[in-house]
Amino acid sequence: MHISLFAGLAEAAGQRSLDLDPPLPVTAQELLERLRLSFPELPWDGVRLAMDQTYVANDAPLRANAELALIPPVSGG
Amino acid sequence: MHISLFAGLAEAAGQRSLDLDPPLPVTAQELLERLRLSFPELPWDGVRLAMDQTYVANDAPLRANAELALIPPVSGG
Amino acid sequence: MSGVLVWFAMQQGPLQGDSLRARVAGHDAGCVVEFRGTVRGTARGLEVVRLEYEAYPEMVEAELQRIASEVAAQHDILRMAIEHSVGIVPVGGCSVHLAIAAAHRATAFAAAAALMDQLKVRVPIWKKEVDSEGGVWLGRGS
Amino acid sequence: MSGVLVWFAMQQGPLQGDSLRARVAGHDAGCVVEFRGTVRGTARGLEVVRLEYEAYPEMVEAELQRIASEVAAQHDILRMAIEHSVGIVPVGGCSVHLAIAAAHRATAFAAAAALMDQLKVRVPIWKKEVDSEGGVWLGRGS
Repeated sequence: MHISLFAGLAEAAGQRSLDLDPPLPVTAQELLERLRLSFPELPWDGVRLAMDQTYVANDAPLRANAELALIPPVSGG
Repeated sequence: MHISLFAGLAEAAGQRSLDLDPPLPVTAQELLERLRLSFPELPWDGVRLAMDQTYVANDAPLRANAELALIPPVSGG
Repeated sequence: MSGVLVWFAMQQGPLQGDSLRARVAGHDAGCVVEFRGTVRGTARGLEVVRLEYEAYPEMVEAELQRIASEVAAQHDILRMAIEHSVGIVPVGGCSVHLAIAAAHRATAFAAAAALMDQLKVRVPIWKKEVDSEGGVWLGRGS
Repeated sequence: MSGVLVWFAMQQGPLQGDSLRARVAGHDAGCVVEFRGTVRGTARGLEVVRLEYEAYPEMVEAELQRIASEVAAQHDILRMAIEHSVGIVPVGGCSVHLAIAAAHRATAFAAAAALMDQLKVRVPIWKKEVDSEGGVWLGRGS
Protein backbone atom coordinates (compact mmCIF):
# COMPACT_ATOMS: atom_id res chain seq x y z
CA MET A 1 0.00 0.00 0.00
CA HIS A 2 1.23 3.41 -1.00
CA ILE A 3 0.18 6.19 1.37
CA SER A 4 0.63 9.91 0.65
CA LEU A 5 1.87 12.32 3.31
CA PHE A 6 1.25 16.06 3.62
CA ALA A 7 2.31 19.13 5.56
CA GLY A 8 3.78 18.45 9.03
CA LEU A 9 3.58 14.70 8.53
CA ALA A 10 5.58 14.84 5.27
CA GLU A 11 8.04 17.27 6.81
CA ALA A 12 8.64 15.05 9.87
CA ALA A 13 9.00 11.94 7.70
CA GLY A 14 11.32 13.68 5.26
CA GLN A 15 9.33 12.12 2.43
CA ARG A 16 5.98 12.54 0.64
CA SER A 17 4.75 8.95 1.03
CA LEU A 18 5.05 5.72 3.00
CA ASP A 19 4.83 2.12 1.79
CA LEU A 20 3.48 -0.67 3.95
CA ASP A 21 2.00 -4.03 3.01
CA PRO A 22 -0.16 -5.33 5.84
CA PRO A 23 -1.96 -8.68 5.55
CA LEU A 24 -5.36 -8.15 3.93
CA PRO A 25 -8.14 -7.51 4.70
CA VAL A 26 -7.21 -4.47 6.75
CA THR A 27 -9.40 -1.69 8.12
CA ALA A 28 -8.51 2.00 8.32
CA GLN A 29 -7.97 1.76 12.06
CA GLU A 30 -5.75 -1.31 11.72
CA LEU A 31 -3.62 0.39 9.08
CA LEU A 32 -3.24 3.52 11.22
CA GLU A 33 -2.16 1.37 14.18
CA ARG A 34 0.43 -0.43 12.07
CA LEU A 35 1.75 2.85 10.73
CA ARG A 36 2.06 4.29 14.24
CA LEU A 37 4.06 1.26 15.33
CA SER A 38 6.28 1.34 12.22
CA PHE A 39 6.91 5.11 12.35
CA PRO A 40 6.57 6.07 16.03
CA GLU A 41 8.57 9.30 15.54
CA LEU A 42 5.87 10.92 13.36
CA PRO A 43 3.26 13.37 14.76
CA TRP A 44 0.18 11.11 14.75
CA ASP A 45 -2.10 13.27 16.86
CA GLY A 46 -5.35 13.89 15.02
CA VAL A 47 -4.27 12.17 11.80
CA ARG A 48 -7.13 10.78 9.68
CA LEU A 49 -7.00 8.36 6.76
CA ALA A 50 -8.53 9.18 3.37
CA MET A 51 -9.25 6.57 0.71
CA ASP A 52 -9.95 7.70 -2.85
CA GLN A 53 -10.21 11.33 -1.67
CA THR A 54 -12.76 10.59 1.05
CA TYR A 55 -12.34 10.29 4.81
CA VAL A 56 -12.95 6.68 5.80
CA ALA A 57 -14.57 5.26 8.92
CA ASN A 58 -12.34 3.37 11.36
CA ASP A 59 -13.88 0.00 10.49
CA ALA A 60 -13.90 0.50 6.70
CA PRO A 61 -11.95 -2.21 4.83
CA LEU A 62 -9.25 -0.77 2.58
CA ARG A 63 -8.70 -1.80 -1.02
CA ALA A 64 -5.08 -2.63 -1.82
CA ASN A 65 -4.93 -0.42 -4.90
CA ALA A 66 -6.89 2.50 -3.46
CA GLU A 67 -5.54 6.05 -3.33
CA LEU A 68 -4.59 6.36 0.35
CA ALA A 69 -3.50 9.50 2.19
CA LEU A 70 -2.78 10.47 5.76
CA ILE A 71 -4.47 13.75 6.63
CA PRO A 72 -2.98 15.59 9.60
CA PRO A 73 -5.17 18.24 11.29
CA VAL A 74 -6.11 20.68 8.55
CA SER A 75 -5.73 24.46 8.66
CA GLY A 76 -7.09 25.84 5.40
CA GLY A 77 -8.81 29.15 5.05
CA MET B 1 -43.66 73.68 12.22
CA HIS B 2 -42.22 72.56 8.90
CA ILE B 3 -42.33 68.79 8.42
CA SER B 4 -40.60 66.95 5.55
CA LEU B 5 -42.32 64.14 3.66
CA PHE B 6 -40.76 61.24 1.78
CA ALA B 7 -41.59 58.36 -0.56
CA GLY B 8 -45.22 57.19 -0.49
CA LEU B 9 -46.22 59.91 1.95
CA ALA B 10 -44.83 62.68 -0.30
CA GLU B 11 -46.39 61.05 -3.34
CA ALA B 12 -49.84 60.79 -1.72
CA ALA B 13 -49.64 64.38 -0.45
CA GLY B 14 -48.40 65.68 -3.79
CA GLN B 15 -45.81 67.76 -1.90
CA ARG B 16 -42.51 67.31 -0.09
CA SER B 17 -43.51 68.96 3.20
CA LEU B 18 -46.40 69.96 5.45
CA ASP B 19 -46.78 73.01 7.65
CA LEU B 20 -48.71 72.97 10.90
CA ASP B 21 -48.49 75.21 13.93
CA PRO B 22 -49.94 73.43 16.97
CA PRO B 23 -50.01 75.15 20.39
CA LEU B 24 -46.75 74.49 22.22
CA PRO B 25 -45.55 72.50 24.04
CA VAL B 26 -46.38 69.52 21.84
CA THR B 27 -45.13 65.94 21.96
CA ALA B 28 -44.33 63.73 18.99
CA GLN B 29 -47.50 61.71 19.53
CA GLU B 30 -49.66 64.83 19.78
CA LEU B 31 -48.22 66.23 16.56
CA LEU B 32 -48.79 62.93 14.74
CA GLU B 33 -52.42 62.90 15.94
CA ARG B 34 -53.00 66.45 14.73
CA LEU B 35 -51.43 65.63 11.37
CA ARG B 36 -53.64 62.56 10.99
CA LEU B 37 -56.73 64.67 11.66
CA SER B 38 -55.61 67.45 9.31
CA PHE B 39 -54.58 65.10 6.47
CA PRO B 40 -56.74 61.97 6.87
CA GLU B 41 -56.22 60.94 3.24
CA LEU B 42 -52.51 60.20 3.72
CA PRO B 43 -51.15 56.66 4.37
CA TRP B 44 -50.34 56.98 8.08
CA ASP B 45 -49.81 53.31 8.86
CA GLY B 46 -46.41 52.79 10.45
CA VAL B 47 -45.31 56.41 10.09
CA ARG B 48 -42.69 57.58 12.65
CA LEU B 49 -41.54 61.09 13.47
CA ALA B 50 -37.88 62.13 13.37
CA MET B 51 -36.52 65.28 14.98
CA ASP B 52 -33.06 66.52 14.02
CA GLN B 53 -32.39 63.26 12.12
CA THR B 54 -33.29 61.02 15.07
CA TYR B 55 -36.41 58.97 15.76
CA VAL B 56 -38.22 60.49 18.74
CA ALA B 57 -40.18 58.82 21.52
CA ASN B 58 -43.94 59.38 21.60
CA ASP B 59 -43.76 61.56 24.71
CA ALA B 60 -40.78 63.64 23.57
CA PRO B 61 -41.49 67.39 23.48
CA LEU B 62 -40.74 68.94 20.09
CA ARG B 63 -38.77 72.13 19.60
CA ALA B 64 -40.52 74.60 17.27
CA ASN B 65 -37.44 75.18 15.09
CA ALA B 66 -36.31 71.55 14.98
CA GLU B 67 -35.77 69.64 11.72
CA LEU B 68 -38.88 67.46 11.60
CA ALA B 69 -39.64 64.62 9.19
CA LEU B 70 -42.31 61.98 8.80
CA ILE B 71 -40.74 58.59 8.14
CA PRO B 72 -43.06 56.06 6.47
CA PRO B 73 -42.08 52.36 6.76
CA VAL B 74 -38.57 52.12 5.31
CA SER B 75 -37.40 49.69 2.63
CA GLY B 76 -33.71 50.33 2.07
CA GLY B 77 -31.22 47.65 1.15
CA MET C 1 -16.04 60.09 9.73
CA SER C 2 -14.88 58.49 12.98
CA GLY C 3 -15.59 55.27 14.85
CA VAL C 4 -16.13 51.83 13.36
CA LEU C 5 -17.97 53.15 10.27
CA VAL C 6 -14.99 54.44 8.31
CA TRP C 7 -16.82 55.21 5.06
CA PHE C 8 -20.36 55.89 3.95
CA ALA C 9 -21.61 57.18 0.62
CA MET C 10 -24.83 57.38 -1.33
CA GLN C 11 -24.49 57.05 -5.05
CA GLN C 12 -26.81 57.74 -7.96
CA GLY C 13 -27.77 54.50 -9.72
CA PRO C 14 -26.40 50.98 -9.21
CA LEU C 15 -23.23 50.45 -7.19
CA GLN C 16 -20.32 49.23 -9.21
CA GLY C 17 -16.70 48.43 -8.58
CA ASP C 18 -14.82 46.88 -5.74
CA SER C 19 -13.30 49.80 -3.86
CA LEU C 20 -15.15 49.38 -0.57
CA ARG C 21 -13.10 46.44 0.65
CA ALA C 22 -9.82 48.36 0.56
CA ARG C 23 -11.38 50.89 2.96
CA VAL C 24 -11.73 48.27 5.71
CA ALA C 25 -8.79 45.95 4.99
CA GLY C 26 -5.67 45.92 7.15
CA HIS C 27 -2.98 43.72 8.66
CA ASP C 28 -5.07 43.43 11.82
CA ALA C 29 -7.93 41.78 9.88
CA GLY C 30 -8.29 38.02 9.61
CA CYS C 31 -11.19 38.39 7.23
CA VAL C 32 -13.41 40.72 5.26
CA VAL C 33 -17.12 39.90 4.83
CA GLU C 34 -19.05 41.71 2.13
CA PHE C 35 -22.77 41.91 1.47
CA ARG C 36 -24.34 43.19 -1.73
CA GLY C 37 -28.08 43.56 -2.14
CA THR C 38 -29.09 43.00 -5.77
CA VAL C 39 -32.36 43.63 -7.59
CA ARG C 40 -34.30 40.46 -8.38
CA GLY C 41 -36.12 40.06 -11.66
CA THR C 42 -39.45 39.00 -10.18
CA ALA C 43 -41.51 40.01 -7.16
CA ARG C 44 -45.00 38.93 -6.07
CA GLY C 45 -45.32 36.98 -9.32
CA LEU C 46 -44.66 40.01 -11.52
CA GLU C 47 -41.68 40.90 -13.64
CA VAL C 48 -39.73 43.74 -12.04
CA VAL C 49 -38.59 46.49 -14.40
CA ARG C 50 -36.50 48.54 -11.98
CA LEU C 51 -36.32 49.89 -8.45
CA GLU C 52 -36.38 53.58 -7.62
CA TYR C 53 -34.69 54.58 -4.36
CA GLU C 54 -35.37 57.72 -2.37
CA ALA C 55 -33.61 58.75 0.83
CA TYR C 56 -33.52 61.31 3.62
CA PRO C 57 -29.74 61.57 3.20
CA GLU C 58 -28.74 63.49 6.35
CA MET C 59 -30.65 61.11 8.59
CA VAL C 60 -29.40 58.06 6.68
CA GLU C 61 -25.85 58.85 7.67
CA ALA C 62 -26.77 59.73 11.27
CA GLU C 63 -28.81 56.55 11.73
CA LEU C 64 -26.12 54.37 10.14
CA GLN C 65 -23.54 55.82 12.52
CA ARG C 66 -25.80 54.90 15.46
CA ILE C 67 -26.41 51.38 14.09
CA ALA C 68 -22.71 50.84 13.40
CA SER C 69 -21.83 51.83 16.98
CA GLU C 70 -24.48 49.49 18.38
CA VAL C 71 -23.30 46.60 16.19
CA ALA C 72 -19.66 47.21 17.14
CA ALA C 73 -20.61 47.19 20.83
CA GLN C 74 -22.15 43.73 20.36
CA HIS C 75 -19.64 42.23 17.90
CA ASP C 76 -15.87 42.60 18.02
CA ILE C 77 -15.20 44.04 14.56
CA LEU C 78 -12.48 46.37 13.30
CA ARG C 79 -14.01 48.55 10.59
CA MET C 80 -17.04 48.75 8.33
CA ALA C 81 -17.90 50.69 5.18
CA ILE C 82 -21.27 51.11 3.48
CA GLU C 83 -22.56 52.43 0.18
CA HIS C 84 -26.22 52.72 -0.86
CA SER C 85 -27.88 53.70 -4.13
CA VAL C 86 -30.42 56.42 -4.71
CA GLY C 87 -32.39 56.82 -7.93
CA ILE C 88 -32.90 54.05 -10.44
CA VAL C 89 -31.37 50.58 -10.03
CA PRO C 90 -32.17 48.08 -12.79
CA VAL C 91 -32.72 44.35 -12.33
CA GLY C 92 -29.39 42.69 -11.51
CA GLY C 93 -27.96 45.95 -10.18
CA CYS C 94 -26.47 46.39 -6.73
CA SER C 95 -28.34 48.75 -4.38
CA VAL C 96 -26.42 48.32 -1.14
CA HIS C 97 -22.86 47.25 -0.42
CA LEU C 98 -21.43 46.53 3.02
CA ALA C 99 -17.87 45.52 3.91
CA ILE C 100 -16.79 44.51 7.42
CA ALA C 101 -13.28 43.62 8.58
CA ALA C 102 -12.75 41.63 11.76
CA ALA C 103 -10.12 39.49 13.40
CA HIS C 104 -12.38 36.43 13.28
CA ARG C 105 -15.04 35.27 10.85
CA ALA C 106 -17.85 34.48 13.29
CA THR C 107 -18.01 38.08 14.50
CA ALA C 108 -17.75 39.44 10.96
CA PHE C 109 -20.71 37.33 9.77
CA ALA C 110 -22.79 38.14 12.85
CA ALA C 111 -22.05 41.86 12.57
CA ALA C 112 -22.89 41.96 8.85
CA ALA C 113 -26.22 40.20 9.44
CA ALA C 114 -27.07 42.50 12.36
CA LEU C 115 -26.12 45.63 10.41
CA MET C 116 -28.34 44.67 7.48
CA ASP C 117 -31.24 43.73 9.78
CA GLN C 118 -31.10 47.15 11.43
CA LEU C 119 -30.56 49.02 8.17
CA LYS C 120 -33.70 47.44 6.74
CA VAL C 121 -35.95 48.60 9.58
CA ARG C 122 -34.40 51.90 10.69
CA VAL C 123 -32.54 53.71 7.91
CA PRO C 124 -34.75 56.24 6.07
CA ILE C 125 -34.43 54.89 2.54
CA TRP C 126 -37.40 53.79 0.46
CA LYS C 127 -37.72 51.79 -2.72
CA LYS C 128 -40.47 51.84 -5.26
CA GLU C 129 -40.76 48.59 -7.16
CA VAL C 130 -41.71 49.27 -10.74
CA ASP C 131 -43.25 46.31 -12.55
CA SER C 132 -45.45 45.76 -15.59
CA GLU C 133 -48.52 46.92 -13.64
CA GLY C 134 -47.06 50.14 -12.26
CA GLY C 135 -45.10 51.07 -9.18
CA VAL C 136 -45.51 50.39 -5.48
CA TRP C 137 -43.60 51.83 -2.52
CA LEU C 138 -42.30 48.99 -0.36
CA GLY C 139 -42.08 49.11 3.40
CA ARG C 140 -41.76 47.12 6.62
CA GLY C 141 -38.32 45.65 5.94
CA SER C 142 -39.14 44.11 2.58
CA MET D 1 -18.68 21.30 -12.27
CA SER D 2 -22.34 20.74 -11.41
CA GLY D 3 -24.57 21.43 -8.45
CA VAL D 4 -24.51 24.45 -6.19
CA LEU D 5 -20.72 24.82 -6.31
CA VAL D 6 -20.37 26.40 -9.75
CA TRP D 7 -16.66 27.24 -9.59
CA PHE D 8 -13.63 26.12 -7.64
CA ALA D 9 -9.98 26.91 -8.24
CA MET D 10 -6.70 26.76 -6.39
CA GLN D 11 -4.27 29.50 -7.23
CA GLN D 12 -0.58 29.99 -6.54
CA GLY D 13 -0.01 32.90 -4.15
CA PRO D 14 -2.51 35.45 -2.82
CA LEU D 15 -5.95 35.73 -4.41
CA GLN D 16 -6.53 38.98 -6.22
CA GLY D 17 -9.29 40.51 -8.23
CA ASP D 18 -13.02 40.45 -8.03
CA SER D 19 -14.12 37.91 -10.63
CA LEU D 20 -15.70 35.36 -8.29
CA ARG D 21 -18.87 37.34 -7.68
CA ALA D 22 -19.86 37.40 -11.35
CA ARG D 23 -19.79 33.57 -11.32
CA VAL D 24 -22.66 33.41 -8.79
CA ALA D 25 -24.64 36.57 -9.63
CA GLY D 26 -27.97 36.44 -11.47
CA HIS D 27 -31.42 37.98 -11.72
CA ASP D 28 -32.73 35.33 -9.33
CA ALA D 29 -30.35 36.55 -6.58
CA GLY D 30 -31.42 39.07 -3.96
CA CYS D 31 -27.93 39.22 -2.56
CA VAL D 32 -24.35 38.06 -2.80
CA VAL D 33 -22.31 37.43 0.36
CA GLU D 34 -18.55 37.19 0.06
CA PHE D 35 -15.94 36.04 2.54
CA ARG D 36 -12.22 36.63 2.21
CA GLY D 37 -9.72 35.20 4.66
CA THR D 38 -6.70 37.48 4.99
CA VAL D 39 -3.32 36.95 6.62
CA ARG D 40 -2.90 38.82 9.92
CA GLY D 41 0.37 40.49 10.82
CA THR D 42 0.71 38.94 14.28
CA ALA D 43 -0.03 35.56 15.81
CA ARG D 44 0.65 34.25 19.31
CA GLY D 45 2.48 37.49 20.09
CA LEU D 46 4.93 37.13 17.22
CA GLU D 47 5.22 39.03 13.98
CA VAL D 48 4.07 36.87 11.08
CA VAL D 49 6.26 36.99 7.98
CA ARG D 50 4.11 34.92 5.63
CA LEU D 51 1.92 31.82 5.39
CA GLU D 52 2.80 28.81 3.25
CA TYR D 53 -0.15 26.73 2.07
CA GLU D 54 -0.02 23.10 1.00
CA ALA D 55 -2.95 21.08 -0.29
CA TYR D 56 -4.05 17.63 -1.40
CA PRO D 57 -5.72 19.19 -4.45
CA GLU D 58 -7.84 16.29 -5.75
CA MET D 59 -9.38 15.69 -2.34
CA VAL D 60 -9.85 19.43 -1.72
CA GLU D 61 -12.23 19.64 -4.66
CA ALA D 62 -14.04 16.41 -3.78
CA GLU D 63 -14.50 17.43 -0.14
CA LEU D 64 -15.64 20.94 -1.08
CA GLN D 65 -18.26 19.46 -3.40
CA ARG D 66 -19.56 17.32 -0.53
CA ILE D 67 -19.57 20.28 1.87
CA ALA D 68 -21.31 22.52 -0.67
CA SER D 69 -24.05 19.93 -1.18
CA GLU D 70 -24.55 19.55 2.56
CA VAL D 71 -24.71 23.34 3.07
CA ALA D 72 -27.17 23.73 0.19
CA ALA D 73 -29.39 21.02 1.69
CA GLN D 74 -29.55 23.04 4.94
CA HIS D 75 -29.68 26.58 3.51
CA ASP D 76 -31.70 27.70 0.51
CA ILE D 77 -28.94 29.21 -1.63
CA LEU D 78 -28.59 29.54 -5.40
CA ARG D 79 -24.89 29.25 -6.25
CA MET D 80 -21.48 29.36 -4.62
CA ALA D 81 -17.93 29.75 -5.88
CA ILE D 82 -14.66 29.24 -4.01
CA GLU D 83 -10.98 29.97 -4.59
CA HIS D 84 -8.10 29.02 -2.30
CA SER D 85 -4.41 29.82 -2.39
CA VAL D 86 -1.52 27.40 -2.35
CA GLY D 87 2.08 28.43 -1.84
CA ILE D 88 3.16 31.66 -0.22
CA VAL D 89 0.66 34.29 0.94
CA PRO D 90 2.16 37.41 2.55
CA VAL D 91 0.66 39.38 5.43
CA GLY D 92 -2.43 41.25 4.20
CA GLY D 93 -2.91 38.79 1.33
CA CYS D 94 -6.10 36.87 0.68
CA SER D 95 -5.88 33.08 1.07
CA VAL D 96 -9.50 32.03 0.60
CA HIS D 97 -12.42 33.67 -1.19
CA LEU D 98 -16.02 32.50 -1.06
CA ALA D 99 -19.03 34.00 -2.87
CA ILE D 100 -22.62 32.86 -2.28
CA ALA D 101 -25.75 34.07 -4.07
CA ALA D 102 -29.16 33.57 -2.51
CA ALA D 103 -32.66 34.96 -2.73
CA HIS D 104 -32.51 36.20 0.87
CA ARG D 105 -29.71 37.48 3.05
CA ALA D 106 -30.28 35.35 6.16
CA THR D 107 -29.68 32.12 4.25
CA ALA D 108 -26.67 33.59 2.43
CA PHE D 109 -24.99 34.59 5.71
CA ALA D 110 -25.81 31.27 7.37
CA ALA D 111 -24.56 29.28 4.40
CA ALA D 112 -21.32 31.26 4.17
CA ALA D 113 -20.61 30.75 7.87
CA ALA D 114 -21.41 27.03 7.66
CA LEU D 115 -19.27 26.57 4.55
CA MET D 116 -16.27 28.22 6.18
CA ASP D 117 -16.73 26.24 9.43
CA GLN D 118 -16.70 22.97 7.49
CA LEU D 119 -13.85 24.03 5.20
CA LYS D 120 -11.68 24.77 8.24
CA VAL D 121 -12.10 21.32 9.77
CA ARG D 122 -12.47 19.02 6.75
CA VAL D 123 -10.74 20.31 3.62
CA PRO D 124 -7.17 18.96 3.27
CA ILE D 125 -5.27 22.22 3.13
CA TRP D 126 -2.54 23.13 5.59
CA LYS D 127 -0.79 26.36 6.42
CA LYS D 128 2.62 26.89 7.90
CA GLU D 129 2.90 30.13 9.79
CA VAL D 130 6.35 31.60 9.29
CA ASP D 131 7.38 34.14 11.92
CA SER D 132 10.60 35.58 13.25
CA GLU D 133 11.28 32.38 15.22
CA GLY D 134 10.72 29.93 12.38
CA GLY D 135 7.74 28.10 10.97
CA VAL D 136 4.98 26.02 12.50
CA TRP D 137 2.28 23.93 10.80
CA LEU D 138 -1.11 24.92 12.11
CA GLY D 139 -3.99 22.53 12.66
CA ARG D 140 -7.29 21.92 14.38
CA GLY D 141 -9.26 24.63 12.64
CA SER D 142 -6.92 27.51 13.48
